[in-house]
Amino acid sequence: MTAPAPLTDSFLERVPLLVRDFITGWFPEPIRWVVAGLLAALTILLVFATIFALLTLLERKIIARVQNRPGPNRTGLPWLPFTEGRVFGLGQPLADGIKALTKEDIVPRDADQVLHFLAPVVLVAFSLMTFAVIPFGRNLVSVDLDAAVLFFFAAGAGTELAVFMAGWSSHNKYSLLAAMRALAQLISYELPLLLSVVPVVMLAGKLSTTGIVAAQAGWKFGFIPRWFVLSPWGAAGFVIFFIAALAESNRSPFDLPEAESELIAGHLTEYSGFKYALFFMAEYFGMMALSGLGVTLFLGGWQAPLPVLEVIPSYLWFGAKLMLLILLFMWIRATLPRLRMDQLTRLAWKFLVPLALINLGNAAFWHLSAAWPGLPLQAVRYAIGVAVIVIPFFLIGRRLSAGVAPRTYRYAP
Amino acid sequence: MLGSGIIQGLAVTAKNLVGSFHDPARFTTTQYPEERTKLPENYRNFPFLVADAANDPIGSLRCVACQICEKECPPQCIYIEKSKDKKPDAAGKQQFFPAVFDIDTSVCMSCQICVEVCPFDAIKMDQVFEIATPERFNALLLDRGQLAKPNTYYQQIHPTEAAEVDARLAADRKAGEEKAKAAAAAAAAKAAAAKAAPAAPASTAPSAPKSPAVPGTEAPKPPTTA
Amino acid sequence: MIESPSSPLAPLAGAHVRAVHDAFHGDLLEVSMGPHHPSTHGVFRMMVTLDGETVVKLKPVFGYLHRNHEKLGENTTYLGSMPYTDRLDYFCSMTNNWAYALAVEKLAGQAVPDRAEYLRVILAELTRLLNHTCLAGFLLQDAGASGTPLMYAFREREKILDLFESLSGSRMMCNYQRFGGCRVDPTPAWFDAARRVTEEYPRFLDEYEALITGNEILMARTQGVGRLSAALAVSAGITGPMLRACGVDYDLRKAEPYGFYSRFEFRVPLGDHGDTYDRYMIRILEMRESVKILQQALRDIPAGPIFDSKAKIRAFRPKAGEAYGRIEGPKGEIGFYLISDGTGNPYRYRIRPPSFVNLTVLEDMCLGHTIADAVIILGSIDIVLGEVDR
Amino acid sequence: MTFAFAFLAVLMVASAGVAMLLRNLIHSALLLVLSWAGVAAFYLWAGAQFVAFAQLLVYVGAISMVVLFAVLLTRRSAGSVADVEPATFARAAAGLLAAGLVGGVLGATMLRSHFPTATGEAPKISVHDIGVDLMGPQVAALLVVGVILTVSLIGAVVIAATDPAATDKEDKP
Amino acid sequence: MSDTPVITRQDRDELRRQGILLTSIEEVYNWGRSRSVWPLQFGLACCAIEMIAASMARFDIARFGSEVFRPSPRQADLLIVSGTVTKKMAPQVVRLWNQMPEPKYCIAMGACAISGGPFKQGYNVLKGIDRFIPVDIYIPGCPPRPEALLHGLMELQKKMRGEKLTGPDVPRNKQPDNPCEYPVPEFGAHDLEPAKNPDIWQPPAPVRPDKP
Amino acid sequence: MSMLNACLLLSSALFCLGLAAALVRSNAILVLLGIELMLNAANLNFIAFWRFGPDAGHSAGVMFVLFSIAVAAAEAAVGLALVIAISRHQRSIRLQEATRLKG
Amino acid sequence: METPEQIRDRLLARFPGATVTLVVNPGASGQHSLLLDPANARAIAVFLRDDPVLRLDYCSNATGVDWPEKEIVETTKVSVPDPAGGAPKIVEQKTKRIQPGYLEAVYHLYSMALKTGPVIIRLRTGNRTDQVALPSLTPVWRACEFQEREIFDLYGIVFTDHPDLRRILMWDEFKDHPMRKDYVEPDDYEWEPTAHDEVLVRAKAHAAAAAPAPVAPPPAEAPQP
Repeated sequence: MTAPAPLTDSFLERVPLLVRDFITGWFPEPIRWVVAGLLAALTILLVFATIFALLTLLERKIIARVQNRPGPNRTGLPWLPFTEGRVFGLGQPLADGIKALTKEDIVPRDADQVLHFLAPVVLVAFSLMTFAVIPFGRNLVSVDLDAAVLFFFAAGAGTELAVFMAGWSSHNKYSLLAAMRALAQLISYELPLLLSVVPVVMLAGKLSTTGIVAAQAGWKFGFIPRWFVLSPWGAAGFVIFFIAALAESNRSPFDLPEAESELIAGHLTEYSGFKYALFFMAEYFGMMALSGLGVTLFLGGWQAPLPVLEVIPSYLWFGAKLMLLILLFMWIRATLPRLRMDQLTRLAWKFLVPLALINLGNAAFWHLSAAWPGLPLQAVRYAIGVAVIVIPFFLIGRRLSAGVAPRTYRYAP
Repeated sequence: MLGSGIIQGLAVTAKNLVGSFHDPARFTTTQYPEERTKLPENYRNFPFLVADAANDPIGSLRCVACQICEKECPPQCIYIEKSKDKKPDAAGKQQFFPAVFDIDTSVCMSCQICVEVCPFDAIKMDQVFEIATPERFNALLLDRGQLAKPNTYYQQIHPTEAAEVDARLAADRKAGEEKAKAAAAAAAAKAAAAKAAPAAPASTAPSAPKSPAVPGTEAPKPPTTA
Repeated sequence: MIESPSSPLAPLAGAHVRAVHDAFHGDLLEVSMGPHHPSTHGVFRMMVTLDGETVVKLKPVFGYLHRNHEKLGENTTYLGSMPYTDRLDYFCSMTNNWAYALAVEKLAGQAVPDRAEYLRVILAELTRLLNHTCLAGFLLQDAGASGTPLMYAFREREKILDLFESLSGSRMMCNYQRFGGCRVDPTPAWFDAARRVTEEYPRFLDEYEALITGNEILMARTQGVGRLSAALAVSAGITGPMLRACGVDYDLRKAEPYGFYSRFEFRVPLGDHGDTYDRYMIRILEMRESVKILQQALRDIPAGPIFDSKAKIRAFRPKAGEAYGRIEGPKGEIGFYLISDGTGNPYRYRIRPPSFVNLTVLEDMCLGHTIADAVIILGSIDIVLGEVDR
Repeated sequence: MTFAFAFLAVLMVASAGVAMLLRNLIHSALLLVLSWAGVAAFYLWAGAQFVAFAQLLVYVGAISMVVLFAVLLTRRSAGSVADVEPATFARAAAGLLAAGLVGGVLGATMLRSHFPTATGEAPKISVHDIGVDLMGPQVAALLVVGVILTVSLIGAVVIAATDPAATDKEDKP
Repeated sequence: MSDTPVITRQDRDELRRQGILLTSIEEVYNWGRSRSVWPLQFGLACCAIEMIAASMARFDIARFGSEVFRPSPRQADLLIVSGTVTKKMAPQVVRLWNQMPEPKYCIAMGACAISGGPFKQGYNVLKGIDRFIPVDIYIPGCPPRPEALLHGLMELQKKMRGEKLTGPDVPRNKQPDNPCEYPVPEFGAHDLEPAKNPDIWQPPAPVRPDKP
Repeated sequence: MSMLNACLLLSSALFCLGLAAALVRSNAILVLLGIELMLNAANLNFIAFWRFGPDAGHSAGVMFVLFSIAVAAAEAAVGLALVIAISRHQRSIRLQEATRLKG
Repeated sequence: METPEQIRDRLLARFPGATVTLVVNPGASGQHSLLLDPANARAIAVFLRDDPVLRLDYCSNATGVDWPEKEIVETTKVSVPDPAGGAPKIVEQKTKRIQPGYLEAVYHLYSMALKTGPVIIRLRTGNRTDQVALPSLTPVWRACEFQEREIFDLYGIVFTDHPDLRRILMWDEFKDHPMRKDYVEPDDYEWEPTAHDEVLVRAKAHAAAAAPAPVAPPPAEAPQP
C-alpha cells in the first residue's frame, strides 16, 4: 500500500491515499512503510469496528422491521447537538459497548483458564487478518499479496480453531457440543467454499485479489459489466460461495454452534462482558470479510456497474456492494429456520460439493469457448453454460430433498 | 423445485419489511410511553373503592363493611374491619363503614369477583397499571385512603357501567326517599311534635390522608389518553 | 477476573451436577435441558442422554411450576376456582373456564341459555385460533427461525386478545364463564370486531403458510421426525391435534358434542404420518375449520339472556355427588373431575390436563433422533407448564 | 532478520516441546498448531509465500481440525476428554535415549558441516511460476499426488465409517 | 457525603475535582448501562407470556434496547422473575442469579413473583422471590400488562441512572460487604432449607399499623 | 554459523522432538502428531536449502514442500481414520493395546 | 352403551371370584362408578379394554381421592315395644361409628373406537397408613403412567408393577403427601394483611415459633384512620 495514487484518478478516488501520504510524510523515509502498514491496520480496525457497531443496530432494525416493529429507537446520542438526544437509536451500539466493557468478567472455575481467555483474542485477530488482502478501492489494499486468496482462507481457518477453543475450554456440555458442531461445520463447508472460488482463480488466472478485480474490469457492449457473477458459472459459483459463506460465518440458517433453542448459546454460553462482545464483533468481522471476498471475486470488486457511474469513488462502490451482501445475510436470518447437523453436512457433501465440481467444468467450458465467434454462438454458449449447471441442480436437488414434500390431508368422514 | 419455499418465505419477509414503512397493518407497534392503546372500558386491573363525594373520599365510601368481598376473594387479599359505630350513607341510611379496608395488590389476581359479589356497588375495578415500584410492603399494600376514588373517576373509566350503576342507585335512592317520605309523612301524621332528622350526611369520618404513598395512584385520573 | 463457583451446568443439572460431570467424561453425554432452557416452554426439564447428538434416553422432570392448583381448589369456593383455571393454561383461559363451568354445571344440573352457549363456542374457537397460532410460532422459534414467525403469530394473537380484553376486561385471565352462562354480554360493536378478526384470519394464515409451510428447511426438519403410531397414541391417552395427526378420528366436538357444536358444520383434519410436520399442519388446518365455525356462530347467535336466571353466583352449593366434564381444548381434552360433599367448596377438585398426559410419549418420540429434533418434538406437543404441573 | 529467525525458532521448538510433554491432549494439539503456524511463518520469512499459506491452510485449517475431532471422538477411551496416561518408565527412557542419540548425531553434524550458501538476494518465486512449474515439469508428480490424495481420502472414509452391524457385534464381549 | 461533619477546604476542593470527573464518568456509565439492559430469557409462568408479548411487535421492548433476550445468564443484565416461583424451582432461580455477572438487576413481575400471589397459600409456592434474591422493581398485576412491564423497565432505568459510583448509596455490587454469592436453598424433607435468606429478607413485623 | 546451518539445526531439533514423541507417547493421536512434526522438520530443510542453498532460485525446494504437505494431509487423514477405527473396535487408543490385527 | 349395572353383571359373570360393587352417584351428573377389588383389578381392566362391546381403549383421567377416617352418625328408626303393652313406639336411635379412612384411585375410561363412555372404575386401599398399595393400570393404559406417578406423589398410593414410580411433581427428597386432607403445610408464613382465620392461626403459630420477632419497622407511611 505504498504506491502513490496515479494522478489520472479523480480527487475523491485519491483522498484516502493522499491522507495516508500526508501522515506518512511526517516520518523519515526508512520507516514509512511500517507507518503505512500500521495506518492501514488502524484504519481497518476503526472503520470496521464502526461499521460493526452500526451493523448491529442495522440488523436489529431490519429484523424489527421485518417483524412489524421499529426496533431500537429510543437510545439517541444525548451529547449530539440539535437532535434532542434521539437519532434513530444511534446511541444503542455505544450503550451496548459501554455496558459490555463495564460488565463483570466471569471465568468458570472449571474452565480451561488460558484457552478461555485466548479464544476471543485469537478469533478477533484472525478475523481481522483476513481484511488485509481485500481491495476496498482502486488503490486500497493493505497487502497486495501474490497468493491473496490462499492467505484469506488460511487466516480464516484460524477462526474456527478459536470457536473450538471457546467451546472446549468452557467445560460446559452445551459448549462442547457446539465445539463439535463448529468443527464438523468447518470441515464440511471449507471444501465447497474453496471449490466455488477455484473457477474464479482459473478464469482470472491469478490468486491475487487485485488481479481478480482487474480481470473483471470493463464493459461488454459498453454497459454490461464483465463481473463474473453475470456469467453462468459465476452466478452458480456465487450462490455456492454465498451458501458456504453463510455456513462459514455461522449465520442463520447455519448457526448451529450457537443454536439458542438447542444449546443455550453454544460456545458462547460461558462468556460474559467484554469477551462476549469480542465474539460478537468477530462474528460480524467474519461476515464482512466473507462478503468482501464475495464482492471481490464475483461482483467485480470496487468496479462501478456502469461507465458513467465511475465518478463515484471506487471505495463507495465496494461499500455499497458489501452492504448489499450483508443485507442479504440479515434478510435470510430474519426468515429461515435452522438446519439440523446431519442435514447441514449432507447439504455440503451431497449438494454443494458436486455442484461446485460441475461448476468447475462449466468454467472450463466457458474458458475454452471464449473465442466462439458471433452473437448467436455466444448465445448458445450462454445457454449451454446455464444448462450445465441448472440441470444438475434440479437432479441433485431432487435427490437431496427426496422424501420431503408438501402433503395433502384427509378429513374425518 | 428445491429452494422455492425458501424464496416464497423471503418474499413474505421482504413484503413485511417494506410494508412496515407505509402500511399501518404491518407496523403494529404502539410506542408505549408516548402513545397508548385505548384501554377498553371493561379493562380491569386492581379494585378501588367508590366514594360519592370527591372532596371527602374516605368519609363518603359506599362500602358498608359487609365483608362479602373479603370472604369471596379467591386469593384472600382483602382485609376489612367493620367500624364500631354507624354513619349515614349517601341515601341517608345509617350504615357501618370500613374502619380498615386494605387490599394487598401484591396478591390480588384482578379476578373481579369482589366487584361481582358486592351488593352495594362499592368496589370497582381500576385501570391504572403503571404501579411498578422499588418498594414492596410500603407501596403494594393499599389502604382505604389509597383505594378511595370518587364516583366521577369511576364514571370516567367505565362510562357505560357507571351510568347503569348510577341509574340503579338513583332509582334505589328515589325509592328509599319515597319510602322515607312516606314514613316521615306517617310519622308526621302520627306525632307532629317530634322533628325527624334525616339530615344531609355530615362528615364526621377521619380526615383523608394528604398524599397516598403509592406512585401512580396519587391523583385519580383516567389512565387512558387515547 | 472473578471466579464463579458454578458453571451454567448447575442450574441445568440441579442436584445431579456430580453425576452429569461424571457423564461428561464417559461414553455418553448426559445433558439436563431445563428447567431454564430457551426451548422448554417454561420450566420443563428433560434429562437427556446423548450418544454424539443422538438421544438415547430422555426422562422428563416435572413439578417446577407445581402451584398446588388442586389443593387450592379444594380450599376455595366453586366460584373462587374459576379465576384459577385461567392460570392453568394461560393461552386458553376461555376453554379452561368452559371446561370447569361444564363440569360444575354437570355436577349441579345447571342449564345454560342459548346465547351463552353460542358465546362459549365463539370464545372457544377464538381461543383455538390463538393457541394454535402461538404454537406454530413457538415451534418455528424452536426450529431456529429468529423470531419472525413468532412475531407474526403474536401480531394476530394481539387482535384476539383485544377482543378478549374488551369483553372480559383482561387480556389473558378472562375469568369470563360462570356456572349457568357468561359474565358480560358483548356489545354489537364487539361482534363487529370479532367478525372483522374472523374475516381477516384466513389472510394471515395464507401469509403464514407462504412464509414457512413450504419451506424446505422446515419440511426437512419436521417430516419423519417424532413419529407416533396411532396404537400408542390411543393407549397413552394422547388427545387433541396430536392424536389426530396420528390419524385417529377423535374430536370431542364431534364424538361427544358438548355445547352447541352439533349445530355447526366443520371438518376434522387427520394426518397420516403422525410426525412433527403433521402435528404442525393439523393445527393449521384446524384453524381454518375454526374460522368456519366462527363465521357460522357469529352469524347465527340468538338474542336473549346470557346468564341463567336460576343460577347463583354466591353461596353456590351443589348437592353431594361427583361429575367429570371434559371438552376439546386446543391442546387436547381438558377435563375437570369434581366431588361435592354438599358444602361450598368442592371435596375433590381434579384437573385432567391434556399436555401433561400428552407428554407421556415424549421419550418414545425422541429416541433415535438428535437433540435438535427433541426440541422441536417437544414444541410440537404443545405444552404449557401451568397445566402440566398445575 | 536473524532476530525474526531466532524468535520463530524458539517459538517452534518451545511450543512443540511443551506440546510433547503435556498430558492434556487438546492442549498438545493446540500447541502443535502453534508450532506449525511458526513453521508457516518461517516459510514466509524465507520468502516462500505460497508454501507458507498452503502450510497454514492445510495444517491449521485442516489437519488440526481433524486431530481435534479425532480427540473428541475417541475421548471415551482416553478416560477423559483430554488426559493421556503416562507411558511406562522403560519405554520412555528408551524412546528418549533414541531421540537423544539421533538429535546428538544430527546436531553435531549440522554444527560441523559447512554447506555452500548463496550470498545473493532471496530467490523470488511467484504463484505464476509455481503454476507453470506444476503444469510443466512437475505434472507427473502432481497427478500422482492427486491420486494419492483421492485414494487416501476414500480409504480414510471407508476406515472411519461406522458399520453399525460390525460395531454392534464388536461391542458384545 | 452530606453527613460528613468536618470538611476542610482542601478536602472540599479535592472532592469537587473528583466529583466532577466522577459525575461525568458516572453519567456515561449509567447512561450506557441503563440503555442496554439485556434480560435473561427466562420465563416461569403466565407472566412470561406477557413478557414475551412485551418483546413482540405491539409493544416492542426493543425500542428500549432490551430485546436481546440472552439464553445464557452470563450475558444477561436483568433477571425478570416472571411468574410463580415454586419451591422446586427456587434453587435454580437463585443459581441463575448467582451466575449473572454484576451489575445485575432483578424485576419481580406479577403477583406470584412478588409474594406468591394467588397461589400464596400453596404448599409448593415460594412466597416471594425476594426471600432469596434482592428485587429492584416490583410490578404488581396478575399478569401485568406488557405496558406495565415497560413501565417497570423504565423505572429500573431511572434507578440505574440515579446510581452513584461512590458514597454510601453505591449499588449492591460495589458495596464491600456485599455477598456476591447468594446461598442456594436445598431441598428438605418438608420445605426448602433454609426457607429464606435472613440477610436480605427482612419483612415488617406482623403488626397492623393502623390497628390499635 | 551460517543461516543455513541455523535452519538445519532448528529442523533437527524439531525432528528429534517429533521422534521422541512418536517413540515415548503411547497415545496414538500423539504419535501421529509426532510424525507430523517430523515431516514438518523435513520440509523446513527444503525451504532452508531453497532459500540459502547454493542453487537458489530453483523451484524444486518449494515444489517438494508443496507435495510433502499434500502427502502429510493424506497421511493425517488416513492415520486419524485408523485411530478412530481402532478406538471404536477396542475402546482404547493406547498403542500397546492395539495388538490384534483382526478388527 | 351398556349401563354400569350391565357391566357389573357381566364382570361378575366373567370373573367369578371378583367383587365388583356399583357406587351410586347421587348428583345430577348420574355418573355411577364401579368399585373393583385390587386383586382382580388388572384382569378386569384388560377385559374392559379388549372386550369388543366395550373397547374402553382410552383412559382419560386417573386420580386419587383421600377419604380420611370420619365419624358417621347414623339415625335408625327402631320400634321399641312399649313395655306397657301398647303400640310399639318408634324411637330414633343414633349410632356412631367410625368409618375407617382409605385412599381411592379413580379412572375414567372411554372408548375412542366406539366413541362411548365414560365407565368409571375405582380402586380402594385398605387404609391410609400402611396398606396403601394398588395394582398399577399403566400396563393396560399407558396414559396412567404419569397420572399414577402423580397419585403416588400427592396421595402416597403405591402402585405395584408401575414401570417408573418416582415422585413427579415434588422433589425427590420430599417426604409428605400434600394432597391428603391431613397434610400440614410447612411454616413459611409471610406477613399478610388478612382477617382469614386459618391464616391468622398460622401467623400466630409462626410468631410463636420465631421467638425473636423480625426487626424491620412496620410500613411507615400508612395513614392512621
